[in-house]
Amino acid sequence: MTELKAQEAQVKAEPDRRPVRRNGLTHGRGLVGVVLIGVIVLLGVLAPLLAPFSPQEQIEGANLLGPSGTHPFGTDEVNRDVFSRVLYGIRIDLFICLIAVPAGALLGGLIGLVASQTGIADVFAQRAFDVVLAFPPIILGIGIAAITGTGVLPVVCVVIGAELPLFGRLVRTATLKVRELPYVDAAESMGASRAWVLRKHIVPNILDSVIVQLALSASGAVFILSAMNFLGIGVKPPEPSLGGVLADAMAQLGSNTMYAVGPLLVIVVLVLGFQLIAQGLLAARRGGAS
Amino acid sequence: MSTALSRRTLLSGAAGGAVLLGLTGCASAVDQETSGTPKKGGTFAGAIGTDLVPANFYTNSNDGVTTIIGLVYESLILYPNDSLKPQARLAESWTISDDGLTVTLKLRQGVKFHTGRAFTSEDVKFSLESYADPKWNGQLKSTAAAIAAVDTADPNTAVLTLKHPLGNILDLLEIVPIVDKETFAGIGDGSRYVGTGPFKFEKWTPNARLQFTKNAEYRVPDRPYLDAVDIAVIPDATAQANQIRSGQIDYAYGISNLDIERLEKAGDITKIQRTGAEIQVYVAANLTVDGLEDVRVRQAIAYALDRDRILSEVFRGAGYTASLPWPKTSPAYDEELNNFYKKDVAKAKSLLADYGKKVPTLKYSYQTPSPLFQATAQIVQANLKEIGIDVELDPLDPPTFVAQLIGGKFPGLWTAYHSWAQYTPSTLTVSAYPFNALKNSSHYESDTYIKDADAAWKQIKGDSPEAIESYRKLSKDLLDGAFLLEIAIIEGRWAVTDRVKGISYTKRSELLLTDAQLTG
Amino acid sequence: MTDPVLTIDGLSVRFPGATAVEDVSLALLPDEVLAVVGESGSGKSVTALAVLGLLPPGATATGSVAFDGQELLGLDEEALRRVRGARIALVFQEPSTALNPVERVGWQIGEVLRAHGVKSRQARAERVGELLGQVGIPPERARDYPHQFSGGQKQRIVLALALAADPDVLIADEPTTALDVTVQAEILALLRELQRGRRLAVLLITHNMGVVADLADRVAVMRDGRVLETQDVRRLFAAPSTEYARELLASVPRLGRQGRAVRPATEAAPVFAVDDLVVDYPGRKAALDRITLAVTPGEVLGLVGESGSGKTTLGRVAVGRLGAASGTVRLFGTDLAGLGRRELRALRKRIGVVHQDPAASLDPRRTVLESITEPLDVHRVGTPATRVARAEELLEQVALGRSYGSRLPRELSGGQRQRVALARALALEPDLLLADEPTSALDVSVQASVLELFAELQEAHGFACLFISHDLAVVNQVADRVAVMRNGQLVESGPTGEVLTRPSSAYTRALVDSVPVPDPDEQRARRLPTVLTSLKNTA
Amino acid sequence: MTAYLLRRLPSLALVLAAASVLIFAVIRLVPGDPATALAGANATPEAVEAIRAELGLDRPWVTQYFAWLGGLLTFDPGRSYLIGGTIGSLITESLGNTLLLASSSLFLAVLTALVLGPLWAGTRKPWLEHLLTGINTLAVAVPTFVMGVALILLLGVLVPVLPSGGVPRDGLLANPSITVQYLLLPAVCLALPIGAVLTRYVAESLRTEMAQPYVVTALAAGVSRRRVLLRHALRNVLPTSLTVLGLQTGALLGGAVLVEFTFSWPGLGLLIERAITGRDYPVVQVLLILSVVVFAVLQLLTDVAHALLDPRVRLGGAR
Repeated sequence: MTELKAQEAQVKAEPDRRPVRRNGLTHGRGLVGVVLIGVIVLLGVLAPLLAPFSPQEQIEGANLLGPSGTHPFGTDEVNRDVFSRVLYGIRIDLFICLIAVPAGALLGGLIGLVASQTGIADVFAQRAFDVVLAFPPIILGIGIAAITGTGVLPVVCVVIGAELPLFGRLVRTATLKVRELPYVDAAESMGASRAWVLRKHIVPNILDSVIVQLALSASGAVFILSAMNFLGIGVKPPEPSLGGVLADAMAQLGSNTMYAVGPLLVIVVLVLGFQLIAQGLLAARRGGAS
Repeated sequence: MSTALSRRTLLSGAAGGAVLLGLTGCASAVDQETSGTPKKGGTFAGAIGTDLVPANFYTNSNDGVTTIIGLVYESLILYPNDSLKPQARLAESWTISDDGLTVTLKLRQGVKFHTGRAFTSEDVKFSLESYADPKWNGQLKSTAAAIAAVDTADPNTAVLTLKHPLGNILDLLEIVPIVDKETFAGIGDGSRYVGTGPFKFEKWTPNARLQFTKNAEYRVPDRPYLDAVDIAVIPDATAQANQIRSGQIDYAYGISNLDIERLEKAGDITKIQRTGAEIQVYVAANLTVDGLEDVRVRQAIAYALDRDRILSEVFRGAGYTASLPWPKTSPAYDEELNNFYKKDVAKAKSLLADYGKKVPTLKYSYQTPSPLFQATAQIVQANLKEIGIDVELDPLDPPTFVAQLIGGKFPGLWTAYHSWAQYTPSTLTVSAYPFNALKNSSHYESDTYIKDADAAWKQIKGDSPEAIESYRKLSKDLLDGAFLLEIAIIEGRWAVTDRVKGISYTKRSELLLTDAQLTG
Repeated sequence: MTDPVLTIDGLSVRFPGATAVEDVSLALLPDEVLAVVGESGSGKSVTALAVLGLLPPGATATGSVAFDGQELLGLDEEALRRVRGARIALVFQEPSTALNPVERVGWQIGEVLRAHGVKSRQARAERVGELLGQVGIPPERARDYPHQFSGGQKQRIVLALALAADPDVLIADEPTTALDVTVQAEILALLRELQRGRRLAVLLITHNMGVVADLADRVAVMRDGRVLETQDVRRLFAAPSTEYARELLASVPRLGRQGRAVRPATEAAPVFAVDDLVVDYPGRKAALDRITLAVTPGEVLGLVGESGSGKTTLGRVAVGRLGAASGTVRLFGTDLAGLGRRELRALRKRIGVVHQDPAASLDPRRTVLESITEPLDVHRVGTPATRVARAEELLEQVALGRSYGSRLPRELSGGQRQRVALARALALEPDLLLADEPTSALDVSVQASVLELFAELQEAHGFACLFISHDLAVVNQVADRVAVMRNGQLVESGPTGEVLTRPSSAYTRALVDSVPVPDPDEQRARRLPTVLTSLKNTA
Repeated sequence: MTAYLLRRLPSLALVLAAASVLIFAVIRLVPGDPATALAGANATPEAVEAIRAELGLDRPWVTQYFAWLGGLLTFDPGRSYLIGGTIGSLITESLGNTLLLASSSLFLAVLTALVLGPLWAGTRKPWLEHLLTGINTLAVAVPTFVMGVALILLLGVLVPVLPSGGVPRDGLLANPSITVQYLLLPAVCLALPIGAVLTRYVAESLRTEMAQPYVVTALAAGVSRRRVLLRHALRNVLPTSLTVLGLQTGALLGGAVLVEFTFSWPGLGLLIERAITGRDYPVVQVLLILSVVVFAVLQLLTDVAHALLDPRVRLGGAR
């Protein structure tokens, strides 16, 4: 039994059960992403404490002021403090992400799982995804907003609509891939039922890809929802949203530059942060696999 | 190619276009008018914010249409900007019979359409009939429909027989452009516009530009001075501002008042404030909505509005606050009545106290995308909060907004512009949908209002003392009913560069370039 | 004695956090074949890459590598490039990936010529034709793509590519490992011919002692990054000087040797039987063609054949994963045709399965204990506590110990994983074990211990076994009876000793003859042309 | 290959048919119809009814659908309600602008990917790798419209060297050097995310390829690293990169709407936005079906191109 001794040294003593999520987020890019998102989330959560004004308070005489000590980003066209509006805008954006992305993931994932199990459902789901994917999300957004009117609802719908096929396809292909693996074959050969294989092998093993996609989707969702708010088909005024504040700022570029720069920076940091988290997780998963 | 872009091409291109910046603005401070001889020739380059919608030809509702009508067409008579005293245009003279049922128009002779065909009384008949067709949705179509017949026996005289006296018949003659029957179909699809005006329609490129050339056969000798007019469609206000600043365009219809202020201060442009072509911004209420059925609530709202702030911050002072629709140029204008509602929170609150109940949260609709309505709505929302009324904003896209306006289906309050108060006052109450006494968007029903509106409409002479008295009654009705609360009367602004002289406009904001010249 | 062409002196290669090669010294003489043998992780391939300066980024090499007196370590990229191919060439293990899949093979060989100064397209084309001819590929096939060639042909092309610029030294890294035995025999013959003809010095890296016996003049034994001994090939096989080399040689299963005691054939009803079985894959010719075969209780049936012979397909039929197009399949006496899912599951309870790849056949997220209890969980045998107890008992039986229960598969070595897989397969006390190439991914010494364990367990539990393998020697060691398959057909079957020593069919004979014997003298005596003639007979 | 195409066609037709029904139905769910949109804020109900009759909107949906479908199949999609003119000429006009924008973006993106991809994969300088990674991440992540606003702010307002929107007055063809200036910002904006995704894909695939045995074989035979990277490996990466590009071209349509909106570029994106808000059914329908067709055809084309570039698919898996 020479080999037992020989290999013993290479084997780690402590089992490390959640390496991907942990390793992905504690180093390098993933860590930067977590910090960026953390800061923004904190700004959003603490907005009531941090914001010097109410986001809807119209301050008398403060029409389109430039940046100053009292108004770090200046004031807007109806005399509100842009800084406070940006802080509160983070909340609504994150809130939509928090609702829509998991919803899209769950729905898409379920459809993907069902599709991977039966041939007819698969063909149907694939074509349906094709059709949905053929419409750019922004056009979808304009269309849905025309039906439902502006508001949070169409934004949530569009984000879900955009994410759903992504998760559906991801889960489907990942499931089909995992199903071909010998350990699933082994389980089936020993008489395990479909449900057993799905629950015990497939779902746990595709979870990592789903989590990476969650981070990517969050980034994409911030894009879509701020674009819709930017186009004026999202959150209704006077509720502040990042895209909405940016859109309002577009008309005032000449008067107050910071008005646009504030929301712009936050959006960039958000999408970038989620993107970095996704990259970190992905790198960790690849590292873990090799 | 894009990447191989050399520094030189970039710079030369810049000199040709974008980076001229303030150069033209600085160089053209010479006052051309003193030099005597007008400068001829040149292409007038301008920009408008909304493109032509051919089906809206008679509705006066967008920049494309008003530009075409102003340049290509002429009406029978013309009001000066500051009054309702008709001037000759295609009609040399006109008489209204004492019973008010016959209007005789002597037409100008020797006028030719751009096709070369002579203008006759047949064209008057055709133009008025077209205007009355409901599918064209002309604002005064009820007035036009009240014309029983047009006698065209003499090609140089048109005799209109009316079903009943029409106090605003001259408004109609001022508004209706005289169109060419033979090419009329071209108007519907935007392919051909033939009129008798100073410029010929050349070409429309949807979403991009309108092009016109000089009509060398124009009835006024030596006019127009310009060789051609080229109007670009630039929906983005900032882009328009940048283009006029860099001298790429000389005229901009769609820059925000704020940008106009800024550019004017920098010496890049001058503004043309269209007094006489006023529009009104208002808040109106749907009386079938819970809470708004009570006049005290509506009056409370009227007292809560901070009209001064909206005028100065949103519209940058382009106009004056108002309680009634009539502009200062209107015979119905009455300063005292116009100042009836002033911001008075205490009074508003006491009215609400009289009402006794809590006003439920009101929906407040406005049309998107419009930064001005959005800002107005948000200020109004803050104003109403002050007196304890909660309001939820309800931005709607244009078709939905219009559908609700026409159907009277707004779920609460709404804000929009209206127009037509710069004409004979009765024109407003019989035509503008929000005001229509018989059936309006507010579902306001009042026998007195119906009676007074009808009486005003049927005045034979629109500016007689009796007429003025009838307008006063109408004004009282409006203030008492408080279903439509005026905020301000807005005089729209155009931005032009200093090298442009002689631009004018009609009461419908149609662009007139008959006397315009490009100096410098 | 002549001077060595290639001298490796005190070479060490370090990766971040690990040392792959430590203080290796080797000298390759002109016109000789020096074999470097060792198991996986011994550092033999890394040594080869280090010689050509092709180590992956992050690895550092120290010591000295001299070619013809010129130091290669630390040479700049361009100078190294001129050495590569022109002086020292490399042939790789996997012919299917060693060629660029989207380029014509002629172009790929041409690229080497171009890199070494053959400018004219015409000249290159001519030379490519010549080279292909030398390795036995028709020159006109230069315009074909790699996927249009068989595995053996690809390896020939790789050889032509490596030798295009006329090198003095050829480093052959496991040149025949991925090939079927009969093809391996041809490539070995070709290698020998080329080596002789060109007077090449060959550094042959392999784990296969038979190949060593066939080709090598001298042998260096490596382990854990070090060279343990360097010997003349005959001396090594006769009298290895280190314990490790002795163990290694002892682990190699041999054909002629008697495997196990032949059990008397029982008359009991077979646990698994197919009769006139035909299986189709859509769009292809029959995967299995009229097979009749049976496994009796307690018997180990070895199923041998080259790739594409249909042996794995038959394995899938056995567990009810594939249906028959015609013929019958009986499992424990029950006809599988028309069985419902539930009945099938009940039958599967009596089968254990061990897969080829121990790395992939265990769910990476489940602990060893969870993996072993899975069959018990699936069939709801006992309580959770008794299942754990049973799993721990099994762990003891496969010589791992209960402490391994909490580990994850990636914390185990290949051999350990295969033991876990074996434990899992035995959890339900199956009557039939299906073992599909259970040791082919393992090193020889590990393979030996796993086979030993398998024999012990089979003895103890008495299960019948369908043992699928391409390795005749392994089958010889474990099986009572052997069935030989080729192209979906059963060539012959019978008692192991009989079939593998006195085959009745020409194909089986060719197979047996192609297996290189790990004994230099015997191998050199029996190798070609015997093999070639027997092959021709089967064609 | 022909058989492959034939196999794909039925599912393509199915997707298009489903999409056409979906588009037609959904558009009619939208409150407010073209008549109200046309009538404007001062209209009366009678006028709206008159317009509705004029446009044929009072006919049953099924009749309208088949009339539309018939028009589509005979390449006569009808006239725009709102804008006037035939849809054909309207789309041609906008299509030209969008095509110019899209093709310049695509060109920029592909060029970037082909230059930076190999550089990124091939570099052994850590600082360069980090720099490229950083830029790439930023370019992938930042939404087009945010980038647009930033570019306008920077180059149009703060340091005004480029026009911040619109098209040159004399059309796009009159003066190329001016057109380029107008085109530059929107094209860069649209190209950035696509170029970034493509660059990353090319770089990562190249890195994977560079670890393949055939690369080691070529290197060991003395072919230079540079040539292996730029010729052998790149050639392997191309087929799948093309598929990625195909998918990105689909995303280009969506990006174009935002970019055209941000830069007032009068292309299909602005047209569809205007048509939807104006309930211009004929235009919306045709544009949506067009985008589905373009997307589907692009998928098909990339698959075909993929097959053509990969001899394993092209010649079949003979072995």
